[in-house]
Amino acid sequence: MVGKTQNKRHWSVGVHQLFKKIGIKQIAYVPDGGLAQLIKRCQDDRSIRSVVLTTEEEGVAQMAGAWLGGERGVLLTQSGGVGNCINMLSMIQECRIPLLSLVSMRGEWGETFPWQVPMGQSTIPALEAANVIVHHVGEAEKVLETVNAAAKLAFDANRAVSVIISQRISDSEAKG
Amino acid sequence: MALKKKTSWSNAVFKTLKENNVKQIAYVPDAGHTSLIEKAIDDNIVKPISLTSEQEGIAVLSGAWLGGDAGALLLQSSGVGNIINMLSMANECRFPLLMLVTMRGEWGEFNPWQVPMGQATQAVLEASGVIVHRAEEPQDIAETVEAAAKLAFEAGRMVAVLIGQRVVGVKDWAK
Amino acid sequence: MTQKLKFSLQRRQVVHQILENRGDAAVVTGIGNAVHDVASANDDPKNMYLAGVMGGACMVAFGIALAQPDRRIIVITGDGELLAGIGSLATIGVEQPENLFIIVIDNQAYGATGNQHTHTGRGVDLVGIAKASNFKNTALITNEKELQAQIPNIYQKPGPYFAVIKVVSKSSPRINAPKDGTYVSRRFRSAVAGEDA
Amino acid sequence: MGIQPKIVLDRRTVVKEILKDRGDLLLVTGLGAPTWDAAAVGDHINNFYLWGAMGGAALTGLGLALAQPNRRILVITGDGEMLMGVGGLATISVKKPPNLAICILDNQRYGETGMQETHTQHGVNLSKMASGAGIKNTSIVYTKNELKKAIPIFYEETGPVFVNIKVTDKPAPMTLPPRDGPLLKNRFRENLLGHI
Repeated sequence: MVGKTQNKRHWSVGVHQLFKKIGIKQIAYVPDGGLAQLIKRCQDDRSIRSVVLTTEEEGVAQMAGAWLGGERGVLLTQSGGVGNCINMLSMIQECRIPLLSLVSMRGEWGETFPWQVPMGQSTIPALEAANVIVHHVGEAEKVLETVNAAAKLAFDANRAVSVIISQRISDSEAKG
Repeated sequence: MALKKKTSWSNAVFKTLKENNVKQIAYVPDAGHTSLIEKAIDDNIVKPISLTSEQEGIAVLSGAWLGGDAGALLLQSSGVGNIINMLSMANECRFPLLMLVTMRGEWGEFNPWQVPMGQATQAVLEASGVIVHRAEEPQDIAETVEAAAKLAFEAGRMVAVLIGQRVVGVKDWAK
Repeated sequence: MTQKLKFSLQRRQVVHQILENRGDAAVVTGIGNAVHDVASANDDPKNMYLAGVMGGACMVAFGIALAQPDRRIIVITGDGELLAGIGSLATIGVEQPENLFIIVIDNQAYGATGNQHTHTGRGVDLVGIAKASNFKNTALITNEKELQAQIPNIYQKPGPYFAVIKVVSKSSPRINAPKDGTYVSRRFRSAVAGEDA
Repeated sequence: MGIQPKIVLDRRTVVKEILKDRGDLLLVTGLGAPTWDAAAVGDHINNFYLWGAMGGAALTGLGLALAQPNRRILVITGDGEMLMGVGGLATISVKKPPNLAICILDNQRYGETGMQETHTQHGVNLSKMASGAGIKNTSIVYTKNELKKAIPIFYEETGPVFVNIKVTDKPAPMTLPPRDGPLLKNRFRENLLGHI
């Protein structure tokens, strides 16, 4: 299902290196095709604890706990999962806890599954309504710098920031 | 203090729900909806469904509609943040959906933690394609629910009635 | 169908007893009564009060447990809060954090919203769900003797641990716990992770 | 943890067996492979496929069961889908719909996203979770023989019933039923109710 399996030039290489450089110790995710390569790199890295969730809101809570305990983490989710997080994000906003999330989009560029479209189209407005700063990236060569900027905004300026990775460049083929 | 107001509007709202043939009422217990929930439990025809999380309610009411029952979901504004992904099913299939949302995090709120979600409620619903009506006066609630029920069940739309915290009068209650 | 069992334990006393000799343990509370139960024992900087979200207490504590592997992290929450995020138990059961201890104060009602019955009063067995979620260390506590027998497990044995304590369905007076999230979160982080974290 | 019996059942064969004599059963399927499994048996007007809404299949079944007390409702879904809405088991157990049956095709994997392991691969037991949630009639199926015994449970025993069927992670070819939501909804309701 992943067309470009473990491509060494894939953007996930640089993002994983960045995670290490900025001291990411926990990642949490519901498995997702769009971020499969990044997840795999993090799983193979013994310095990062990878946690599989039953639903994405658990990951928001876990990241809050990571920060409370003095560690940095990243939540990896598909756009559909964003719709499961909105209430839990109120804790992030209320406590002004840094939250970095990477969201792989469905329901936009070239989508062939109608059921993905409603949530895909409401992902960004829903995040913004929940006071999350959104960076959208549609070109592979810009993913790294965008995640880097988002990480600074999150961990140094104490904000909730989502990097939205367009379906155009995520790993998931438009299935159908 | 708020108790009397609450009872009077919930009587009228329950009557409206019945008149619109609502058969399933799903809810996560909430102080603002207490009286409506009790009426749903006591009614011989309405099937009350107590949920662990609000998103379950969207799925239940989708199934209800498939089976020929109209339904309503009673929730608090914070619960709106739990249903966003599940709403995509109602949106995609164009299921009618009627939600009565008691607001927190606005008028006279004392718990800061309720404010972010309360302030985001309407925007998040609208981002998900839900038509939002607000009711700020007790005497407007039943009429608004009536209009929302028509829009939901007759015109096949997702509609939320936000019942203002001013009406719900949350101050006397525990958080 | 609704169980009408009489329990004698008082929620506040129970929480005070558990936290009496907490040492350097950190505590995460669920919404509602749990906040007041914990705050009334002592407003310790190592308390994180989740005063306004349902279903997140266990996973917040889990994140802390990973970040602070040498410290015991105790969750004190209610049955309704736990149920709203019950899938977390499966996630934690898979991850097996040895320093995480979950204590559910179960009065079988949503205390915060008018004491409607939760599912636990109607046949839902939280301990059974925890066991099914791969928790090896679980307990159902219904009286003083069982409580006394279980408290050492929270402080002396490895987790993950899960206990349900059945208490009388009665709210206790509210305590003015700090409710500003930016304050409690930063106070907690300094106390638990140090000023430099 | 104890030694788990070997997983031998093939999901397609299982679903075919279950639906062989379906009568007037109403079927709800969870997203992904269960939807394709049901479609592979043959698209049916009494099928409602969820193509999204992960975590919602069993509860959709509950709403349908309450609306149609004289019909038998079967939900077929996957372990990952069920885990995402697992609190729904408590909601269903409290409601006790006598006509609702839930069947989990548990391959211990997230099939749609690259076959990553789910929690059921690591000691989480969904049928015990269901029984912890208060559902009295739960079972787990590993063998053909057990499957044979389980099929009447779906159709005849007082619900809610919950059967966790362990299936291999061998992928089956995609067989896609209609996915247009309004179409699925309208044909299901029209057939069931005589109107849309």
